[in-house]
Amino acid sequence: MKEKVVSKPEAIAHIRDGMSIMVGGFGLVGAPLELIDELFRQGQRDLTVISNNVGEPGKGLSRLLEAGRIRKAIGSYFTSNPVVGEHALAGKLEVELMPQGTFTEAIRAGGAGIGGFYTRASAGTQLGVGKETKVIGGQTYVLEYALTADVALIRAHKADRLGNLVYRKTARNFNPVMATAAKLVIAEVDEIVEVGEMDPEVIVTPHLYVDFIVQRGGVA
Amino acid sequence: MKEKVVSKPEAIAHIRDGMSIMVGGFGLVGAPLELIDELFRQGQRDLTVISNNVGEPGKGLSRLLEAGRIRKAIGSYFTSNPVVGEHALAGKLEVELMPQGTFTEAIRAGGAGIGGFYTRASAGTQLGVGKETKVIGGQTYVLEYALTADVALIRAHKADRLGNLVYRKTARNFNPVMATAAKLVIAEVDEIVEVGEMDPEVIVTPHLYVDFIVQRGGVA
Amino acid sequence: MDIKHRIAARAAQELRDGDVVNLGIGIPTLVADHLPPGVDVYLHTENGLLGVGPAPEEWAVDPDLVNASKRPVTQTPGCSYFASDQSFAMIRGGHVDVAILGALQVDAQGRVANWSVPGETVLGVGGAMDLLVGARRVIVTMSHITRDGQPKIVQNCSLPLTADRPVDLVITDLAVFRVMETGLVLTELMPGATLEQVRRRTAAQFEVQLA
Amino acid sequence: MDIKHRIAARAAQELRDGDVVNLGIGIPTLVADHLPPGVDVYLHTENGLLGVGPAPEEWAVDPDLVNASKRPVTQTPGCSYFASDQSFAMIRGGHVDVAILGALQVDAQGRVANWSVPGETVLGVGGAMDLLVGARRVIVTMSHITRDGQPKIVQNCSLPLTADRPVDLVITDLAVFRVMETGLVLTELMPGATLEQVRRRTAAQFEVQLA
Repeated sequence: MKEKVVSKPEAIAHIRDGMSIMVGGFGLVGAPLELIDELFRQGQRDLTVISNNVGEPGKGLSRLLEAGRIRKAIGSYFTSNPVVGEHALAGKLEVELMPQGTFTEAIRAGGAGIGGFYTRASAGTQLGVGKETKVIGGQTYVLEYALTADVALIRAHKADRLGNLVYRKTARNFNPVMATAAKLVIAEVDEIVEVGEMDPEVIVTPHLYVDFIVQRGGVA
Repeated sequence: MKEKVVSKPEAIAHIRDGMSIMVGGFGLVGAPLELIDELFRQGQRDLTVISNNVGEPGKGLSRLLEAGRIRKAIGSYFTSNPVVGEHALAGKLEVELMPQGTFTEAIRAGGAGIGGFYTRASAGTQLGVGKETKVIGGQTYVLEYALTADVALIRAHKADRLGNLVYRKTARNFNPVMATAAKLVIAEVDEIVEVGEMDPEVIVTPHLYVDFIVQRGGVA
Repeated sequence: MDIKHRIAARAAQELRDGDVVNLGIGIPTLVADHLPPGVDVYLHTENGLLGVGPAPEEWAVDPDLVNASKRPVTQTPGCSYFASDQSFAMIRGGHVDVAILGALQVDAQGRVANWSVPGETVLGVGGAMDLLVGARRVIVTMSHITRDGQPKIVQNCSLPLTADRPVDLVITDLAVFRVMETGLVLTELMPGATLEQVRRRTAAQFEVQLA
Repeated sequence: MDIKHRIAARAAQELRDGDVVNLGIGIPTLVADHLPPGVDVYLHTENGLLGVGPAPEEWAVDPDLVNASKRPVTQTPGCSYFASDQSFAMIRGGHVDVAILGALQVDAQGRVANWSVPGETVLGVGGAMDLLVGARRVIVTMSHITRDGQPKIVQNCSLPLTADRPVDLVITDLAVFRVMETGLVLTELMPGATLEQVRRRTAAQFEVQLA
């Protein structure tokens, strides 16, 4: 059996300058805050961040943004972090805004080998401008393409040593889908159990999606 | 609270001649065999059946096929039931064959408000002939449209009275996705429990997808 | 009852027993307090919960349990948790019966602008576009005019539209409009409001069909 | 060891510790019996299980637990169950490391025909097309010739192709071919087979690069 449980520094050292990174969490809820802190400590820059929000001022991913280390942000709701708007207006940050359903569906497509899909969301609006459309069943749909990343940083509740994951309440959010769509997936978890201790009917993320497991509160 | 637990005859009486019906199950495993029996008993005809297989000779959906009550079958693998091939060759049955991944993804699209999607499966093959294609990232993808139905007959292990469902082992298969893609969803279950008895973290089909619940072995 | 609660109470009358309802930020969150007796609804929040309960006491706050406004909530019996992709599959796929949301502007066709104010540093759309195209029925609750006295119901929105699909019902502190093929139809005046008032504070054409 | 097991054993040598592997019907199902020591693989079956174990004793058969051939199987520790849409998301999305499957024909470019025989009443494609486009690595195991002595490795398939993507490796009772940019490359002879034999029973052009 491959050893997937590693230290935070080991896991995050796989991230290099210029990479694209998916980061789970709805605001700070369900965000892999310890992995983000380690990424802040290690100093990688020129990152493309795919995340629904980009933290909150002074917290989570916003620390990387404030330090000028994020080149581009792809997400759906940066309203809760005015730093994003300020950096975007100042030309220091490229921003790609998507409807939240399109955002999460594009990530699912990336993980599921779907090249693109048609959604009604954004048809006839500013966010749909310049996008290919198609009339299906009398309604206008917008073509959206799959979204993938080099690395996904996700937060789960429990892992077994193979990498099977379960989540807790609304901290689940974007984490399971992001686990499917990146070349390398690192999960920050509250608890690690032995193989066979998790009920196979309730595993949300099967182990084939997970490369590394990091125990929260572990040695930095 | 709306009463969703009904008798088999009541549930199946919602099906009318000419309707399209999704039916869960991988072969007979996870197929709602009691609902199918009741449908056989009630006599509806001219049906379009969306099902991975169409039962096995003399069993499950094949009984309806053999009685000439299925007009069209949409699925991926009729190999295990030669009756399908015979009826198709004799011009008594219209058949639409899809790669299994495309079949299940088209149903997901139908349930998820996705009008269509691009998949690599069937590109450059007989099953892709006449379908719109698109080159994405240097590879040819085939456009497939969403699949929906008037009614879905599914099989689950347990339901609560609201209609939340969990499944058992590989009897899960197409059931959860079909539960999302029909106007009316009827679930045949082994056991019905009270609201609040199911762990909210492990529910596979949330109750908003389920219209009626039928207890297996109940009065016909 | 203050005016926000009166708007919310009117919206609550639109709900039917068993409805799955998604409530937006602001007035919509108050709707849950005004359900008619015998009407059980199931609150859906797009961050991944069907069966949202009221805000907890401070001692009972669970940091992993929030609604789409990131406020602490509770869970109700029969609830379920799911991931964002599944949550938006429900929304886009027409499995949410009613979405109740706020708006910055509504046009004469009943289309809504509620996600962007050009020039402001606020950048976000969230689930607004998905809810507007996907919910079976959409109800807007809002104040009839802006804080500085400008009409919010306008012939054409000056702000960017959220969807090309019109909503079904608009409820303000002054009036209720149903959205028909022909556009806005004033069907009710809120208690104390006059037709004259509504005409003065509305910058869009509308029909009048008061009961 | 009979010839089917010898083919399966050769295929098993291609697997690496930790691989997620999908096994087709026939010879591929035998691969699990021949894993080299120290190599743990996880068997994926497209009907919704990662972590397929061997067939059970008759008394232990669970009717709800089958593989893609609808045969009873068991579950292994660390396994998980999921629905068909999720299973094919894994397959198409490149999360299955190796698919091992049978073929009716393989062409000179390494493309496979394995789903349809025109004129027969057998109608089915199942997961074959998805596995061929989605698995990171595809290995074909098959007899070198048909039962009536016809070559199965042919310049152009007379049967309908399963995918436009070539496979990576073809293992028969006579030989192992790697599929390169240029087409088939014979890299190994199976014990007892000769190059002459392989040439005589193969109807496609191939390079020879025996070690």
